[in-house]
Amino acid sequence: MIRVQQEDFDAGQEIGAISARNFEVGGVASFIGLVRGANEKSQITAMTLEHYPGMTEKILSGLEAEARTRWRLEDLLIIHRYGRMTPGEQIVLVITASAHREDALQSCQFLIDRLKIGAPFWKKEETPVGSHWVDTKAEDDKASERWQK
Amino acid sequence: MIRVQQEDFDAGQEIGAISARNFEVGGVASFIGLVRGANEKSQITAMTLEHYPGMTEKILSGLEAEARTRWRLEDLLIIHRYGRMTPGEQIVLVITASAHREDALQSCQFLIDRLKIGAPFWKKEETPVGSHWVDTKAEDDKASERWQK
Amino acid sequence: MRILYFGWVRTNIGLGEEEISLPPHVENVEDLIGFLRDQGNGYRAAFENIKAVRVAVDQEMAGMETPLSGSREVALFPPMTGG
Amino acid sequence: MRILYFGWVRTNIGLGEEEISLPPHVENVEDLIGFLRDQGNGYRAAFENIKAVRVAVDQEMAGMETPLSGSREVALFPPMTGG
Repeated sequence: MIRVQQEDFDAGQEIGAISARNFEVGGVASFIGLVRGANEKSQITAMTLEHYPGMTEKILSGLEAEARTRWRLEDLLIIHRYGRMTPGEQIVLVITASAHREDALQSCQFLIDRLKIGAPFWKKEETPVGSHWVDTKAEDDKASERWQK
Repeated sequence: MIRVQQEDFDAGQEIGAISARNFEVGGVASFIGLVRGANEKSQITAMTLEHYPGMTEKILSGLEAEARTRWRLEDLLIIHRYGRMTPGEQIVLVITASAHREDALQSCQFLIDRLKIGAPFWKKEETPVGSHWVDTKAEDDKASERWQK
Repeated sequence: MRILYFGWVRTNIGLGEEEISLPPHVENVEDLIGFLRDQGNGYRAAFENIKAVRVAVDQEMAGMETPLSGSREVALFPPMTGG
Repeated sequence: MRILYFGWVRTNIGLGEEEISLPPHVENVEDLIGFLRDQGNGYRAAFENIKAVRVAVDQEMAGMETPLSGSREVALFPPMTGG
């Protein structure tokens, strides 16, 4: 399941719900991405995530379908927020559940790697000296490329 | 931090606490291992985890130290239960938090892979036709070996 | 045709969306960007470095050669930074 | 010396822990297993296939050659299945 929303989410509750639901599940992997209070260069006072309504849902659904094809998954949840957030706030949640831990762990990493450069979100950081759009990182391109079949 | 205990844990609360605590954290990875209701061969009615008190804590602390050396981590929690559990119950929780998602994801996988064959726990499964000690899986050996430096 | 802008493409141009009647010579994405670039300073700045611009045609990722005939919506934006 | 058993080593032998005064010829882990194997049927079953048995001396993983002098605690068990 995928959800694109402005509101915050309760990661613990979502993870708990998935692991409680199904006796076939042997492992639940999850990843939460958060707004940091600083990057390598400066302090961050806030971050705004812009997205492309419609295409975002399409891309996330496509990622869900690809993960379910490549790994044996019992459950999968992606929640991605948009809007303005301050440090410590949650941006994204990925949960994967499988009978086998390797499938859960691999698919979780796949989804977050792909989200980083393949889902139509754009981050703008606010710092004490002004705001700027975040650049793609070369390491994010590489992380996504390793999942190329 | 490590905890070895008989009681269940609230995975959601632990994950939430770690992601809320520290503005340096950009990513929180977690893995929950659960008792499945069946394996490839038969139905499972319960599982008992025996462990080696004292050595267990030593090994888990050693794994924590190794993970903190190999990756840049802001926080790390391992909870491993022992005793008798029924399908759907949680066995183990690993949480890693880092400024960088790759460090969180890699160290989480490292810890769970190593725990599988390197921490002094032994699983006994109860099935409708009797109980038996669980064998190590060849795939678990391989998963742990890939972390050899 | 509906044209959408995101990220610094949007902030350069100063709007997120507009409806444009394309002249007949605009057949593909590259033609469209060439056409837009002549619409003012903001547009020129947004499309100064075409290599840094990504395109989706009807919400599917597209290239410079992608034809526009029959399409309803084109989005122009920087590389994505989700997650 | 305190000897601990876990997993099917424990269920074969029928106890989890015992205090044993080792005879002088028992110098390392291999000697100890040889000695224990003669203590009855359960012990013989537990140590029938030594390759399947893992050993910790004073809570550190050890091998067949590991000397026992000065050690307080030896644990014998099957390969671990945690996680």
